[in-house]
Amino acid sequence: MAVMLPNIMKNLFSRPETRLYPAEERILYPHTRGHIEFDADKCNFCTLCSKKCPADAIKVDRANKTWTLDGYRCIVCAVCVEDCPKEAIQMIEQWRTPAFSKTVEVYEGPKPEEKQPEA
Amino acid sequence: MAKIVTPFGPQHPVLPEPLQLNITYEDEKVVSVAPAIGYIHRGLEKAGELNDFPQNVFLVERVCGICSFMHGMTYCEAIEDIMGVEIPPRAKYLRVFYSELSRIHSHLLWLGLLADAFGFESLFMKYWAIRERIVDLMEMTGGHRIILSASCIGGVRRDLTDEQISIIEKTLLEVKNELDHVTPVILKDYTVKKRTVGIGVLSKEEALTLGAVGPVLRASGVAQDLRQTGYEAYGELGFEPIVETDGDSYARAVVRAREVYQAIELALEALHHLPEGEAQVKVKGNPNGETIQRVEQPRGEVLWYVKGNGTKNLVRMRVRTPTYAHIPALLKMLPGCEMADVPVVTLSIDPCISCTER
Amino acid sequence: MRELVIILLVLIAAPILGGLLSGIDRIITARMQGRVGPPLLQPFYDVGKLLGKERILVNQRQVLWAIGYLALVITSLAMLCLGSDLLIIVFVMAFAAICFVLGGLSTKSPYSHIGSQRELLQMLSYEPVLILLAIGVFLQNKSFLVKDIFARPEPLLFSLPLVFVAVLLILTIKMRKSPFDLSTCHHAHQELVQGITTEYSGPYLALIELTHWYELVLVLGLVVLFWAQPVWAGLLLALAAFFIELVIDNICARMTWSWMVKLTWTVGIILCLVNLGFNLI
Amino acid sequence: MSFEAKQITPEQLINETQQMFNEGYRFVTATCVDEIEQFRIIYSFDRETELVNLEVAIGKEEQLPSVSGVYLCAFLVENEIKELFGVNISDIAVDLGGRLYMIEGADPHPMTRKEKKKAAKGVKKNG
Repeated sequence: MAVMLPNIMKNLFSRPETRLYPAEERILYPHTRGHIEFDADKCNFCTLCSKKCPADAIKVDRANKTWTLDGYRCIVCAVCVEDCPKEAIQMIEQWRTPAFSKTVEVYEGPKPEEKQPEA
Repeated sequence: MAKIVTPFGPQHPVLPEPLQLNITYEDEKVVSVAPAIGYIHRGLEKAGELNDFPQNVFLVERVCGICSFMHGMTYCEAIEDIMGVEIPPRAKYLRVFYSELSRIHSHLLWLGLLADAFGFESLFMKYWAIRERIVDLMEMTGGHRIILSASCIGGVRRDLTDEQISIIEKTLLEVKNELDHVTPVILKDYTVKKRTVGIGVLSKEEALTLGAVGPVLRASGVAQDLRQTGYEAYGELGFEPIVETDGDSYARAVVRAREVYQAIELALEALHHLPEGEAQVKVKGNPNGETIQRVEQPRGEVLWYVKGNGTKNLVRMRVRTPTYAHIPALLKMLPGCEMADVPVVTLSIDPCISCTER
Repeated sequence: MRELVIILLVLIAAPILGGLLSGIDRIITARMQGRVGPPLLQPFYDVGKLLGKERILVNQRQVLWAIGYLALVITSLAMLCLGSDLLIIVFVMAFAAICFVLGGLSTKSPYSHIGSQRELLQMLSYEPVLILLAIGVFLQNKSFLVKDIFARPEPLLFSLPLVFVAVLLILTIKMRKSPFDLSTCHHAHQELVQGITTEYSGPYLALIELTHWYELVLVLGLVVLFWAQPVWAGLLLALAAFFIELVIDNICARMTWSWMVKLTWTVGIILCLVNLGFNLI
Repeated sequence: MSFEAKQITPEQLINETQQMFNEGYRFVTATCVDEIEQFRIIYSFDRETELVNLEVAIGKEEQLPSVSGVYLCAFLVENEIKELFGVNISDIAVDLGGRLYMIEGADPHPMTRKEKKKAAKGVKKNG
C-alpha cells in the first residue's frame, strides 16, 4: 500500500501534469500534421493529389479549375503534400478548430487564358 | 441466491471497447459467459480490395488505434515481400524504433487501464501521464499523436534528425526514471497483488490449445515472441522474450511492465545503431502474388495475408489480430471468477475490439 | 428554542459544509493524481445541474426510500449536534442505510441489486465497530450521551486510541473510498456501473448526493467526539482524518467485499475489544 | 517471396489438423480467399515461431468439415468465414448462425467477389 505513497505526495506538492486547455496551450511540434493549406496560384490542376488521396477528400476539376477539399474527410496523411509536383499544398502544424457545421473548402485557380491546354 | 444476468459492455466504464459479455452470476460468482461482438465491424478487409494498394497503408493503420503503426508496417512488409523490394537498413532500424515506441505507449496505456479496472485511480493517472510523454515523442517524430503514418511501401516516410534523436534519447531515459517509481506499485503493492494474483489463471497447455498469443502466452510460461524471427532489424539487436510462469492476471501485468523497459532499451539501441543513408526507396509496379506476414504487436502476434493480381487493387487482404486469438482464452478464464475480478480478467488480455472486428 | 436553532443550523450549514468538503476532496484527490481538478464549488454545480434535469422514476417507492434516507441521516446528525444518546444515533444511522438499500432493491436493475447487497455487507462490517465505539464511550463516561462527552475535560482519544484506528477504518467505508468503494462511488464503478444508485437520476440523484453531504458531516462529527474539548481540536482531528482517508483512497486498489468483511471483523473488532479490555482492567 | 502451404483435400483436413495438434502446434488462423470459381482456405499453425500452412481448395457449394472439434478456438474464425463468404462449414463447435458481425436482413456473404472484371478495374469507395 505504501508503495504509491511517495508518488502521490510528490504529485500533491508539485505542479499538475494537466494543462487548463483554453487558457494554456501546448506548443506544437514543427512537423505536426495539423491541416493542409492550398495555394491555388501554384497549382497546375494535374489531379495527382486527388488520385493519391486515401480518403477521397480532395476533388479537382480540371475544366473549371477548381480544387475542393473536404476537411472533414481529410485524414491529414500528408500524401498530397509529398506528391504535389508544384508544392502547392502545404502542411500547417495548427490543428483544425471545431466547427458547428461541415464545410467544404473550394479554391479557384486563375483562369485568365481560356481554352489554354493543361501544362 | 437466484442467478443474475448482467451485460458487461458494450458501453462499459472500464472497457473503452464495445465488447459485450453477457455474464450469468450466481451470488457474485461467474457461472457462464456469452460474448457478443459485431458493434464496430467496418468491413476494412473488403475496403482494402477497393482501394489502391498504396492508399491501403492509411486504411490499415486505422484497423486499430493503438497498434496503428504496426499494422501499417506489417502491411508494407507484406507488399514489399510480394514485390521483392529490399528496404534500406536505415528504414529497418527506424521501423524497429517506431514499433517499440508504439509498444511502450500501448503497454503504458494498458497498465493504466488495468489500474483503473481495480479502482486504483492515482496509478491510472500516473501511467497515463507518463504515456503522454511517449505520445508527445510520436507527435514530434511522426507528426501525429497516435496515427503515425510513418511507414510506407519501400521504407519509412518520417526520417529522424540528429536533434530529434537526442531529444528522444533524453525523454526515454526520463520515462524510464519515472517508471522506476511507478512499476513497483504494480509489482509489489499489497492491494494490487490481492486483486491480480491467482485471478484468471491460464495454464501453459490451455494457452497453447486456445491459441493465446503475445504477452498472455508469455505470461503462461511459453517463451514465444515473434521478434525472435528477426524481422526488420530485430535480428541484429540483442533481445530475449520476457516470460512469467504463473499464467494469472498478475503474471500478465508483470510481463507487460517488464516489456516496457525492454522496449525502451530496444528503441534506444535501434537509435544508437541507426545506419546512415536513405530511409525510403521508390517502388514501381503492382504486387502480383500472395504472402503471409507476421509481426509481434504490443498485444501479441498479428498475421497479415495479402494477395495481389498485378493490378493496383488487391484481391484479398486479411488480418488476424491478437485480440481475435484471445477471445476463446477469455471465455475459458472468466467462469469461476468473482464479479469484482471480471474487469481485471477481461482487461488482462488487453482487448481491442476494433482490431478484432476490423 | 435553542434546540430549534441548532436543528435549523444543522439543516442549512451541514450540506454547505459537506459540499465544500466534497469539493476540497475532489481538488486534493486531483492534485494527488497530478491533475488540476475541478473548482471548489463543483459539487454544488453538479447538484444544481441534476436538480434541473428531467424527473424520471423507475417506481414511486424509490423516491420514498431516498427521502427516508435523507430524513434519517438529518435526524441522526441533529441528534449528534443536540448531544443525545450515541447508541440511538448509531441505530438511526443504520436505519438510514437500510432505507438506502431498500431504495436500491426496489428497482429491477441487477447492478442496483448487487450494489444493495454489497451495501448491506458494508453495514455488516461497520456496525459492530460503531456499537463497540458507543460501548467504549459508555465505559469511559458511564453515559451514552454525546452531551457528556463534551462535558468531559480530557479527550477520548487518549483512552480509546485503538477504537479511533478502527473508526478510521470504517470511515473509509462510510465515505465510499478505495479500498472499500464497493456499493457505489463517483469513480466510474467498474463492476457495477453506479451500483446502488444506478437507477436514480436527475433531482432524485441530487437528493442522494445531498444525503451523502450530510452523511460526510455526520461521520466526521463522530471523529470530533474523540477530542470534544476544546472543540476546535476535534475539528482539526476530523480534518486530519479526512485527509488520511484521501491518502488511503489514492494508495489502494478497490478490494472485494469478502476482504472487507474479513478485515473489519478481525482487525476492526479486535482493535476495539483490546482497547475496551484495557479500559476495563 | 511467397509462403509455403501443404495442399490437402477437404477429406484430409481433420486428420491433418489432428496431427498438427498432436505435434504441439498452435492454431493461428484460417484465411479464406475467394477465387471466383472456388474457395481457398489456408489454415495457419505455429510452433516456436515457425509457421506451417495447410491449404484446402473447395468448390463453392461443397461442404467443409470444421476443425473446431480439434482446436476449439477455431470456432470464431470459422463462423466468420461461414458468415462473410458463405463457405459451407459443417459442425462448428459453437455455431453463431451467421450473427457474428451481421444483423438480420443484411446482405448475405459480403466478402465474396462477384466477377473478376469489377475487382480488377478498381471501384473507388462510394461517397
